[in-house]
Amino acid sequence: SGNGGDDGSSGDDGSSDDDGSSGDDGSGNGDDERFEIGVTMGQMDSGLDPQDHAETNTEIITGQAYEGLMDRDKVGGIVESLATDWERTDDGNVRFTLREDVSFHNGDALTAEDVAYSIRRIVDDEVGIVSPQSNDLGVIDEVIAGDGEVTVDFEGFNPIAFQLFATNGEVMQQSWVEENDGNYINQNTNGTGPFVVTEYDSGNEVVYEPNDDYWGGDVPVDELTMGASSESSTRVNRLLAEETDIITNVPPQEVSRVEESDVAGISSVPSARIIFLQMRYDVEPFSSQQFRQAMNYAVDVESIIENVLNGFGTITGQPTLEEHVGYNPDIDPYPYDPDEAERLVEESGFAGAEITLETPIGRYLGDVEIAQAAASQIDSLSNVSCELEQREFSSLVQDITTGNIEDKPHFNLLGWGNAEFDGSQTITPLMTSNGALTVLENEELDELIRQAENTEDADERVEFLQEANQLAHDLAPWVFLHQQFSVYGVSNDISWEPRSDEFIDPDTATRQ
Amino acid sequence: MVSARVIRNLKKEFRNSALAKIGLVLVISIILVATFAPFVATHDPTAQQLDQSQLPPVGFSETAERTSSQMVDGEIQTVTETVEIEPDPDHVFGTDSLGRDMFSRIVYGARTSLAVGVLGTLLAAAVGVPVGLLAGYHRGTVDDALMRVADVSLAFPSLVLAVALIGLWGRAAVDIPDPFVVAGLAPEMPESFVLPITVVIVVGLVNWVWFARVARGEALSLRGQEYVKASRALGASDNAIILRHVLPNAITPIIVLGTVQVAAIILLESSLSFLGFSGTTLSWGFDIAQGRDYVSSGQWWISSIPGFAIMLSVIGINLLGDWLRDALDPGIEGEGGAA
Amino acid sequence: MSFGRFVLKRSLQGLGVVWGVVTVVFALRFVTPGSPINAVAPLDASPETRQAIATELGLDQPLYIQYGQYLFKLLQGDMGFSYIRGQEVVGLVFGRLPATVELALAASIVAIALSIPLGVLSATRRNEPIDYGATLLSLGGISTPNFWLGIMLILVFAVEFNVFNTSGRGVDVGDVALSLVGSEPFFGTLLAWLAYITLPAIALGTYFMALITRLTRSGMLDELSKGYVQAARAKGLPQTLIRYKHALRNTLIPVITVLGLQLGTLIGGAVITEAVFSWPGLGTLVIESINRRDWPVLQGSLIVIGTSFVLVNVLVDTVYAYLDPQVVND
Amino acid sequence: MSERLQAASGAGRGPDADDVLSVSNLSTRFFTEEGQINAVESVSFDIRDNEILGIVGESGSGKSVTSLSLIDLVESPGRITEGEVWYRSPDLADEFRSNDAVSVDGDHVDLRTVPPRVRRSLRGPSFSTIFQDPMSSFNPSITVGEQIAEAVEVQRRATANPRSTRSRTQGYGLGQYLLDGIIPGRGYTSEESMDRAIELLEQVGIPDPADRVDEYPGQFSGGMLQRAMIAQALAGEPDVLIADEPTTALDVTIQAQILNLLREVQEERGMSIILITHDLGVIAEMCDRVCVMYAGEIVERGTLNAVFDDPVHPYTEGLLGSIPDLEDPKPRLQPIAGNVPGLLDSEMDDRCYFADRCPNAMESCLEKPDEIVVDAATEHGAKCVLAERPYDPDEALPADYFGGDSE
Amino acid sequence: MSDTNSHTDATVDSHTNADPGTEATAAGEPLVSVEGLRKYYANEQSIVDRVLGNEPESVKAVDGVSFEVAEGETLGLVGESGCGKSTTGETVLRLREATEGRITFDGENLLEMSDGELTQFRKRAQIVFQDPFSSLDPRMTAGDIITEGLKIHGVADQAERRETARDLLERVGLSADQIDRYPHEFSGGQRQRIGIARALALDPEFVVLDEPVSALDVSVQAQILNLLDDLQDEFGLTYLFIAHNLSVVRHICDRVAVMYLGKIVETGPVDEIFADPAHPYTKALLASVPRVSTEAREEDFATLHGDVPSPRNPPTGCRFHTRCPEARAACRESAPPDYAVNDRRRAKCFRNDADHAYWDSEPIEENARTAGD
Ligand SMILES: Nc1ncnc2c1ncn2[C@@H]1O[C@H](COP(=O)(O)OP(=O)(O)OP(=O)(O)O)[C@@H](O)[C@H]1O
Ligand SMILES: Nc1ncnc2c1ncn2[C@@H]1O[C@H](COP(=O)(O)OP(=O)(O)OP(=O)(O)O)[C@@H](O)[C@H]1O
Ligand SMILES: [Mg+2]
Ligand SMILES: [Mg+2]
Repeated sequence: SGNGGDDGSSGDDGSSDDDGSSGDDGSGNGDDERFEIGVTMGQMDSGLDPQDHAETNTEIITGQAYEGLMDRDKVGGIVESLATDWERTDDGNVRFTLREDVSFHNGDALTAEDVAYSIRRIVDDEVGIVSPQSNDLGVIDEVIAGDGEVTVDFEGFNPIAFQLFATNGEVMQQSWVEENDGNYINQNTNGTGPFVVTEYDSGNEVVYEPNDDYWGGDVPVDELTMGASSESSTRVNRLLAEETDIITNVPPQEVSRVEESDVAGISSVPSARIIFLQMRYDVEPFSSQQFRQAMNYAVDVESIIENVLNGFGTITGQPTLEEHVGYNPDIDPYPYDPDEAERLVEESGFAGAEITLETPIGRYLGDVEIAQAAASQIDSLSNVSCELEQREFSSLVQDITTGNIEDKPHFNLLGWGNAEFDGSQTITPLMTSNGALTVLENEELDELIRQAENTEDADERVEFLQEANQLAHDLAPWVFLHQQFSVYGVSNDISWEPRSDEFIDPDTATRQ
Repeated sequence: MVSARVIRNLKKEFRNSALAKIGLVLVISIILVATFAPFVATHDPTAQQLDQSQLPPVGFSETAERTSSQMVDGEIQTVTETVEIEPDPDHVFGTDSLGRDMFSRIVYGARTSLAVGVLGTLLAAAVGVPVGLLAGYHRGTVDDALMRVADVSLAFPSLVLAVALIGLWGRAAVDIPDPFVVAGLAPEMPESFVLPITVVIVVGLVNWVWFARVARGEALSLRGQEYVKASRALGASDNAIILRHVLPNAITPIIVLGTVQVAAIILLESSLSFLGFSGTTLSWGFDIAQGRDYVSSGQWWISSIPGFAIMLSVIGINLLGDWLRDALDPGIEGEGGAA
Repeated sequence: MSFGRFVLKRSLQGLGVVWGVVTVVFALRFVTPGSPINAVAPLDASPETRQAIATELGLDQPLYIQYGQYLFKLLQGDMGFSYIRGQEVVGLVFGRLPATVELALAASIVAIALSIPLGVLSATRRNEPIDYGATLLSLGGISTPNFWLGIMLILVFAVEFNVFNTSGRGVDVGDVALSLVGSEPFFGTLLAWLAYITLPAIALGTYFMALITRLTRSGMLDELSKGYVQAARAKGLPQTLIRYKHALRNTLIPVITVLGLQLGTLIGGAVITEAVFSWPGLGTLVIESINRRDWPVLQGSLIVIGTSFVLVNVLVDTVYAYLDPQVVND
Repeated sequence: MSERLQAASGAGRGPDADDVLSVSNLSTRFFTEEGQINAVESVSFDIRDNEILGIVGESGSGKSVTSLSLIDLVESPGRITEGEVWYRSPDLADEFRSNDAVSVDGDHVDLRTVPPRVRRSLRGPSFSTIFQDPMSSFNPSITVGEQIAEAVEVQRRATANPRSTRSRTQGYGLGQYLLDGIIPGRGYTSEESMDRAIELLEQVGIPDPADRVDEYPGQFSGGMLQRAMIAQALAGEPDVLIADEPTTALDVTIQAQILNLLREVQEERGMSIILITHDLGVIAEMCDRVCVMYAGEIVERGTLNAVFDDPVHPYTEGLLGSIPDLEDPKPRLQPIAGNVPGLLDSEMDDRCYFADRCPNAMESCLEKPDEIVVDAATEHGAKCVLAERPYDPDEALPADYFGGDSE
Repeated sequence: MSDTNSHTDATVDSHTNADPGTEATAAGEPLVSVEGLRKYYANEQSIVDRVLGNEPESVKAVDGVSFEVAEGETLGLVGESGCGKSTTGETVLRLREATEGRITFDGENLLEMSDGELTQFRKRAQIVFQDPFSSLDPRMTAGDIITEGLKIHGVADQAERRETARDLLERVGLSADQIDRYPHEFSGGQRQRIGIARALALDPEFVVLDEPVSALDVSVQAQILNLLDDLQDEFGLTYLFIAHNLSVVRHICDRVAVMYLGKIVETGPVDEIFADPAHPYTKALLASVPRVSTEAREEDFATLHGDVPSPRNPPTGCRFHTRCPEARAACRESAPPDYAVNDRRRAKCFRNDADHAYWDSEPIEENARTAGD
């Protein structure tokens, strides 16, 4: 890139041409400036190993350099990536045909062995690391590397195998992984993706340059910088001061400031994240279905969306989002009806209950404020009093994810991102008896899900899921709140459309 | 313990120093406001009125751009409208993002700040003063050990240590029933006051060493005083001497340090709650953190007003401390206090 | 005692304190509620990982052996491994240290450069307008929470007037120094650096400026009332020399001691300032580590912070002893 | 000779030619919050060539303030409210003769009327001072040699520069100081002044002066510091040396050394010394003439023999009677009853201030006595009615007249 | 309590006895007897010092002091600042722990007393300090200060104690109305009186007076000296009077001990010592005092040369040899023993031994000249 001043300006040996704006760009298509993109998120990654993490931010940062077999488009549709073709074999396994001529950043060609190794590294604790993503690809018996293809043998039938692979399963190079230790792998990349990491300042900033040999063709960006700022106002300020180009989670009250500014605008998209209040079915007063329903009537979700989120959200009434497989269009959200709520509380026999809502701080858009609003609305029922406890997300999540339901909070706010776009990926972990995060044990619901998982007929599966959603609505293990919108601030210098799965793909940005 | 001379000096300093007057007025107001918060506050500080959110303080009307969005055919459409927001005289300091009354939050925030400041200081003093006095009076190994502990303790910045300890121990808070509300005098106010007890404990633990150092230094110099020797010659035991002679004569710098510490701890508490390491939401630091996201969008009052509240109360306490120091330690300005 | 001996003694004492710091930090792991493994392993670690970590760290060993191992590794420059970030703690902590040092230095230099003349002026022009001004200013300075000041500075200077950067650390002093010899334009780099560092340095430095002003003022008043000042006047020494050579010098000695002790406050202040300005220093690392329960990193950071404190104080004492030999025999 | 006494005691009279310094009616007050303190009240005396004048009195009688007033070092809240300080300096007299604002009398100039900066420029080269506590009079963080060299430098620069420029900034401003700080090898003091400092230390009997110049005051013993202080005072080659209790902080053996040194120095250089002390023994050993101060006033004066052998004022008598005599141990001392009064203006009646402690107080003591000449030949004067007439028991004030609180 | 006011010289006999405790004379048995008392102040040694092998520096404040005080007499202890007078005084009362030596009080070994015995001893021996400012607790009233001892020992009830305090105030020349005043409301001399009243409250037999008048003005000093004299008569007190002012010592003491650098160099009756000092140091000390009389004028002080050496590192041999105008080479080599000058006086100087090798050794030249030259 940086071979400045070798044309035209002959005969000056002093290298001091400080006027760097003369056409010296090597890329040669008439552009006179480098195209640099800065992205500012809420938090940085926790290491660059794409298989050794489980949060969105790391996924975004590593996802610039690593790719999986399949990918998604802006609205969640499945598209090809390292695999050009995929099919179900007769025995229910899936087979991927690999793209040819893909090479890693170090120049080595991608092999089927690499892919197989990567999958094993994720799902098999014996291979490489113990990956926190081991459940994300389903239960896999065996991975077979063929000639230009890879076959994955699931235990039983996996109806959402392709959804899983479209979201998860970054591919790494076996030899590179084996030659380097964790410390190195977490600070360097060697993927196949559009960007190559050039500078890694842990927790602060990652700088990329385009991968010149990218199979997807020329990457239009000359330099990509990913940084983070946990304060939304800081992100907005950075955007408006033109220090960065894309920022995540613009808070509602800042939207107009961004919109009104000359330098940036708002780009938002309904995300795959649903926000709700979990109620544990096994403790009083939440053991009563009436009481749980009462809570749903007590919270004025519409008002919260309008006032706290400035409308950046849609009300929900079931665990599955509208865009996702299994959504039941017949379910209406609970209306706001405090009288009905009081009546149901009375009926439940838990009048006078005192409950505490636990909420994470700053994890979801407006989480504390939403929780405060919800708690105070519940509190204003004449026969329930509700307090709020704010907790650091990591410690709250530690409680939520403990294996034992007895150790979980009674009543807490949580958000769930379903990157697979499939209803089962929400209901299974969050509402079925064996779900890692469940607050409910209901045989009927378990059975519906089990049936959905076992049917090989996609339509039938949707029906089971819709039924499950109806049941979930009625059982009301949650106070159904809303679907979150991803609100991005985007500099006017670029044109970029956000994705609904919260992944950021600056390689699709263009200069404006 | 408070001799006539001390009182005279206090009065004299007070008469001559406008700053001392300001300080006293500020501190007394804060104490009154904090104590009688349920009567001073106009609203329940935690009660939300979402449709009344972000009202500016009285005297400031706001022209704000409000953008809202709607889903139209799966597309998000944003609408920006310019709204004129008039302050509501019912909310003198305006309301925050959830429509809670800022004035009442400031009033209750004073309670938290003061409670943490005073309790934390008392705790720190309760630990530090005896240790310091004993070490300074007896010297030797006890003293050596104390000084080493103090060295180590000083090596950790108090904010960092506090953050780490609270991070470790969690953010426990205790609910203390508000006697006024319980007695039915202010029924619409919160029934209990949330005291972030971990913060109090941590802040006390983090700051005890300052008291220990000062108490030790005083004890060290007082133990050589002839009246201490005289007392020993009369047959007084060491503990009696510490109680009767050393402590009373060391009390002045300890009190002065105490006021400084209250101020420092109020600042520390606000830093902690700003960073989210507190157990209560009724805190100025917390409000600043909450309002921070609104500063640049025009709702400056949500975080400015609590900031001023901190500043004023800390200024008040510092002025009080200066006054006490000047009055109780007349050596500083070179004018002898002796008659 | 000779100067060399004094330095040796003071260094050994410092080493003792560092040892204390390490011990306290080690103990932190055991006062954490829950198993010490929680302090090391990531939240979602599988039982196998936990076991592996436990064995690796020797958590199944008696405490004193663990402690010994910890010390031993530390001596070899090994502060452990962050399972949450998948990195060596040493790299992480020392990667962040320069940013904090840069910020703290910038803040103290500005604070000292402004406050000492102000304090002297205020003391020598006692009860004149400049004294009242300085007194009020310093009173405000020590009473303003620095995070709030930071927010207000960003609002005014970065958002409204857009003269400084809102946050981050785009350019560091190293870049500025390099630009002197390299191809980057020096002034451009310098300006860019200033655009980043000015606001955080002011936010962090204000408290110190105020504090030193107060200390200098009262110290000067104190010194100016002493016998040697009267004696210096009586021997006809020029005012300037009396103030600066005699009184200020003696004022600075306690001021520097206090500053050494207040270094902790400076670092504490840096933590929160970094949080406000997204400054990628140790402070943000500490907060991140606590929020993510990344104890190995937290421990490493605390050790580095504690050690720097001790180091600076040993240095201060050494400089003193050099300037004023009486200290050596004290 | 009797005019002398008159001149010194009377107001507004000009000084004599051999007076190096002549003070008349000097009053210094402190305006404190408790009220006005009359620390020095209408004090007049003169100091001649080549003599040692002693000022003696109990603690708080105003000795130090008197000496500070001479060199214009009284600080706020104190102020010289009245009086003249005539200093003999033909140079100054010439310079200001034509200036209406400045009183000039022959070779003498009234320092109270010259501009402050001129007064300031006299410190060091004209008047030097030795303070009571050598430990606190040296800056603990600067070497002894450097501090003496500074005094040498003041003198050097004073002789090198014309008075007009020197007095403006004393030849040294902040800019200069900063410049000297930045440029290495520069400073206020020079090599030569340091050499001179070594010489001076040698003269006052400090062993190994070349090594000791680089030591800090803390490394000197009290006696050596007092010597160093004398060396510093001599650096300016002053006309008048004011020694304010130069030996009070020292042990007798060291005190004897210092007193010897002062005496030698005085003889060698022919300067005039004002020796302030509360030790009558020191006065007796050292002084030619003596002034006894009580409550801000000079209550008795005269040649040493006159005052010590024939004291008139009961206060002087009392002082002498309070001292246990080494040669002749008396079974019982004859002390003065009561305590030294505070000098608060509001508490001082217009009477002889000593009346409340005086064993011979009479009704006429309720009026303020003027100074009365006892014996003109010995310049002996006293502010006491007993100088004129003997004590009359009939006129005695009743014992509890002053409230009886005085034991 | 004895009412003998025997300012007698007869007491000194016992001094020459090897064991003064057992063989007391009838005229005045030694109430206090001190033998070979040493008090070293060791520098605090931290671990680091020990690691570095830094030598513990000790100040030999009192280095082998023996004397005794007979009942009813006043023994003066004089010497220059820092020579160890206060240390001696305080160690004798066990306010500081002796490093070595033997102190007997009324026949009992003070250093071996149990806590209970010590408490009893405290009632019988008291101390008055030099500094009238620091010796009174500024936060207590005169009454509280005076009755503190009574309270500690549980003597009498509150009202009686107050009565005692009023009584004592009157005795020391203050007014009983001043009982509720704070120290700062008194002048220096008045404070010193309160300090004396405090010491007398427990009705002691022995009082250490540590420079009780040196901070006072001459006129007040004389008042206090008179008071002390009166009180001794009235209460039959025994005094150890510490001073550096020789004229005061001469005035009030019966016998005097002259200290130099932690050692007593000469003891004897006051008149004899002042008339004819047997130790060169005593002589020099006397010569240094400026006389008030006008006759002595003009003759130069016969002053000593140099400063008092540091007690951290005292000179070998006779400690005075570095300043002694009479010093000879022999003084450097060995420390002179306690020579009996006559049956009442002793002095640590070879000049009292006519046969000593001293007389044949070389004088130390530089000491001969007086200082100030
Ligand atoms: N700065 C001051 N402010 C108020 N009063 C003062 C000040 N300096 C001195 N005085 C008063 O002036 C009077 C005379 O004091 P001065 O120091 O001259 O006494 P002195 O004779 O030198 O006593 P000493 O022997 O104690 O040195 C005292 O009553 C003292 O209280
Ligand atoms: N607590 C202590 N620690 C160390 N050294 C001490 C201590 N107290 C006294 N000294 C030293 O012991 C020596 C004798 O001190 P002491 O107070 O007994 O002398 P002094 O004769 O009473 O002197 P002064 O006349 O000044 O009161 C001095 O050198 C002193 O510095
Ligand atoms: Mg004086
Ligand atoms: Mg003493």
